Amino acid sequence: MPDKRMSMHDAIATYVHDGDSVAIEGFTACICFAAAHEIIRQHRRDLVLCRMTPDLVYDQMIAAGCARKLVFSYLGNPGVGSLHCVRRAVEKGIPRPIELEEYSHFGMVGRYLAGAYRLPFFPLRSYRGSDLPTVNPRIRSVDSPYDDDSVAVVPPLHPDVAIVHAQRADSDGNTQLWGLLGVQKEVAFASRHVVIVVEEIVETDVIRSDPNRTVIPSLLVDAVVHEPYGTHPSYVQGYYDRDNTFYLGWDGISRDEEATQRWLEEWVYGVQDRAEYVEKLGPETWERLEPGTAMAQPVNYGQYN
Amino acid sequence: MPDKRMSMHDAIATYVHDGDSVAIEGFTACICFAAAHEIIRQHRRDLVLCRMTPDLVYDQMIAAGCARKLVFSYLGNPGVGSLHCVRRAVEKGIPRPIELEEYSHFGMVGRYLAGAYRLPFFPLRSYRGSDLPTVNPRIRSVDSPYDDDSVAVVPPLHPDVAIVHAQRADSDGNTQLWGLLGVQKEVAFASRHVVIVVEEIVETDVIRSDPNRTVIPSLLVDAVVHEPYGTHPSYVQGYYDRDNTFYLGWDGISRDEEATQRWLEEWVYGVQDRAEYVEKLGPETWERLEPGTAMAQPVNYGQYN
Amino acid sequence: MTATCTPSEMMIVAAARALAGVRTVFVGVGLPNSACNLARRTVAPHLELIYESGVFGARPARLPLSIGDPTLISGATSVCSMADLFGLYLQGGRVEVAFLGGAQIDRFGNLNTTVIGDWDRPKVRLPGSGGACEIAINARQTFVIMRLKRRAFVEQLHFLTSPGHLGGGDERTALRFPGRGPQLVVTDKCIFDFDPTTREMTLHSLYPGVELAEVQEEVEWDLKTASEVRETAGPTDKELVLLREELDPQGLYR
Amino acid sequence: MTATCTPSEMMIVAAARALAGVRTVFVGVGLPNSACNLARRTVAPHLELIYESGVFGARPARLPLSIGDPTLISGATSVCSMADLFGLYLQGGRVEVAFLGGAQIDRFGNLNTTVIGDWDRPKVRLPGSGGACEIAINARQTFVIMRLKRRAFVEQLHFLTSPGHLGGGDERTALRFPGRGPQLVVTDKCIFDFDPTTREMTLHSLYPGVELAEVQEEVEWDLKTASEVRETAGPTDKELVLLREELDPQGLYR
Repeated sequence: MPDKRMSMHDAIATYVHDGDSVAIEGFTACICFAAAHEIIRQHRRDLVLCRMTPDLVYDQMIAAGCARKLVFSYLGNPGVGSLHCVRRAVEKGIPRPIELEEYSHFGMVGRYLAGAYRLPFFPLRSYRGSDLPTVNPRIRSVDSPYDDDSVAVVPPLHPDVAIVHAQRADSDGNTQLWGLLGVQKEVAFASRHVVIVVEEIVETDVIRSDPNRTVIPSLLVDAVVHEPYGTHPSYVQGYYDRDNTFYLGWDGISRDEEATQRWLEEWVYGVQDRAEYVEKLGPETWERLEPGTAMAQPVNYGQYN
Repeated sequence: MPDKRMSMHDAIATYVHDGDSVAIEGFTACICFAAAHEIIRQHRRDLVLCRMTPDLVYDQMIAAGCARKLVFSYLGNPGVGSLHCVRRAVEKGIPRPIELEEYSHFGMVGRYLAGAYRLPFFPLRSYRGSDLPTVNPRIRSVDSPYDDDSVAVVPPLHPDVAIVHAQRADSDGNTQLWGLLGVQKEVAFASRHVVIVVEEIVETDVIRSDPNRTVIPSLLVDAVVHEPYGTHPSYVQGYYDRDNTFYLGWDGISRDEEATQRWLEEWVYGVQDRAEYVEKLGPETWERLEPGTAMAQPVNYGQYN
Repeated sequence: MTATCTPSEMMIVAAARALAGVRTVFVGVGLPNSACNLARRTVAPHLELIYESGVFGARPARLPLSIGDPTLISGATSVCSMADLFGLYLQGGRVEVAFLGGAQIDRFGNLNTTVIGDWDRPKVRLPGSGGACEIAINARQTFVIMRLKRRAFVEQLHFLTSPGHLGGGDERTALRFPGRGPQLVVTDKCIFDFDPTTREMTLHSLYPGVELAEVQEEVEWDLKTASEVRETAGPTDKELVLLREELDPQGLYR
Repeated sequence: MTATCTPSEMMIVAAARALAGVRTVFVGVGLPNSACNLARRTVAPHLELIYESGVFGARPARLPLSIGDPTLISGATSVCSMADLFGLYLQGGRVEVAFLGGAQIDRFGNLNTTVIGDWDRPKVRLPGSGGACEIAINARQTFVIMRLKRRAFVEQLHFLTSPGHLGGGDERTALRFPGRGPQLVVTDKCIFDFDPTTREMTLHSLYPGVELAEVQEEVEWDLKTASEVRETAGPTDKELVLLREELDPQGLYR
């Protein structure tokens, strides 16, 4: 079995290039900040960032000047308010102007589905009566060949690279995910390259003991990065909690351009890798974010020989 | 929490009527023969039977004269050969002629998806160059609004009732399934009524301990039937094996119309319910079909309070 | 008998009552979330919460800050992909009521959550649609929760993100929208519903102590009112106790 | 050195060799299954089997009777819904090689698995497409395994279930088929490939001891042959030992 393990540094150096379209997905959960910070450290430029909810992860990358374009459906700090760095780029062109390609959530899901299913379009019941199609010509409609009904359609999205965080994978990249599934499966099947980042590397036997839990097969995977706590301030179900204090605190930091740059200096450029970031946050943070135990009830697949 | 438990007799009496379109799905696994036999015992007529692989379950219902039409994609005894009862109906009109509406596997999946997604059609890359559209006018095509590409489409399928077998559910109908998933989720969401049949009724806490394993939410479910061994000669992953001996033996029985009717007399009309069928098969059968244990490795969802 | 309460509490109570008998509600965090939890303890015992993050039947052990909070997953009935959530649950017609809000709303319940000013040269760039556009079209009905402010209840939206009744009348039916659109607008001063024919927003009831003039003051257009504008019944002691002692002990929404 | 073997064994060996270096194969039960297992032990160590039942990376502990056998699930790398299998794996372009068969095949590799006689008044009703129609269109390439019989290798199909090269030439490209179509036909007497220009089935090699005349005898149309028809190399001892002692000890496919 091929061993695809790599350091985050090497995975980013190998699979993320200036001008690439990059999708770091994960809906609230499993957002790989570790990969975003490494991309910032390696000074990638002119990226087309794809993500349903840009969240703090792209707010930081945009503040660092990595992106020329954003493909998205919701620009907010969930439960808190605005993404101030994105707003500065959109409203004032700081640090550089950014192009927006805007959808609704289901529209973004549909773009990934069309990409993953290799379809010319994906149909959905949305957008009619909305102004969104007037600012995004890629949102079109198709008539039903069965009656006088018609539906909106979106075109396939094929990111150059998807970076997908999950709980566990084997060294070949067979990946298991639980809790919120987001569009992790769809973005992986839609993308040209896939980098898997996990909290734990496990033996293939662990994966094979529960094949229904495998969301991404090794077949799609180019690199496997072992990066514990790699999603902070996001979270991984069963491993650590979302750092809501950080999300609330980012509102204050990100309102001020200089404070934002100082934060990037200290927490991104100022550390060598995720391990140093984790150590810098210190044990009290990880104690605070430690969840209790709630095990899934066992299931038997049975032995058939 | 509502308690939707019912006997198989009452579930069929309540939710399956003459002339209904009925989908008893399950790809090789989880095929609910118990429901089919009860439908035969209750002498339902003129049913439109929907199923990707009619299998022995519809071969028996068609031999019993329950159906006027078949909507399907593969008419075979898997790994064995023909479905002789279906062939007698199609080739000779015995016991009655049957109308065929024919698709490919992905076409049937697409029909359920369109139904479940409430779309006017589902697009897929199939059928071009094939004669299937010439014998099924429901298979059409749609042009892409983005380029000169075009794709085949199929219309939604909304069975009057879906009968879905699975490993376990709570009494409200929250259902968990593992092993082959087939189109069990899609057919449930596409159908007007849903009858769930399970090997085990469990406490809701068991379901809630592993929410990613829940394939069908109680929201869709009209009735929950507790019917151990309800799929024999099909199988339920981790509970019992497929009775391949029966599938091989059916080839001989079903070739002969009288032998088939004698079998129905003895094993369907001749027993009062599934419990009696299970007892009649005897302990040695169930020992023979007993699988070994292969537990899924545990996962932790974490406690967050 | 009626106890005194804050406008936020009154909003939560009013929204909760509107959920009487409802089985499935599509919900976000904040006030709507509290309203649903209150409804489950009072008028809608079988109410199940659906979150766009992919959660059905959540049993949160704490107040979630976001709709993706891990406390919504552990102990939930079902957690699915977003494709399934939007495709099978929402578009599949399984959502009875959805709560929506926005920066701007017009007289027909159309909503703007995208931008203040031009989309190309925005004065204020807002979050955008998220799931709101398809929710507004597919949910069987929607309830809007917004604080009453003149800059929010406007004559003309800067951008129409999520369709309400569009130009009014039967425009939704003409466009074959599966859902019936906005049925209720719950504010911190009053409750609006929509005229069955024109679909124009209509003042239904005023919270205790609120004057009609205050309401018109905060609405840009010439407001239609019901033949007789009633006073909204204040929260019962039971509702307030549940809210303050069980659902929102920290008083986040007081 | 070459050992004697049955036609079935020769078919399995020939099909296995054609999988050299392949990573993903879409497979059914029977001969193709044995061919894949043999290939994994010889020319394609990283070969992963994909079954239309929804299984990727199966590790069967016994010979499966059907593609939905529970022994294919326990210990597999991934088991998914049929929507995912056909949508993400097959149509998504992840299948390198797929095995197909049929009751009838024509000179361009088009297949009939639907009916003998008229579809409306069938002489023999066959199983139908199953997944074959979309497999024939989407798999990057397909290998056909069929016993050579004059009633099977026909001038004119009674029904075209699964498109091969259609009328030949570049008709597949004109229809924008993602896959390249049939590349090989493995029979119990010989192996055919397809002319790179006309896409017509062409005799590539004869099994040891088989005469050209026997082959033409079993083909309805006037058969094209390669400039020099070679003899297929018989199975090696290693191949036969693996096949007889490990993969098919009961000799089901002997």
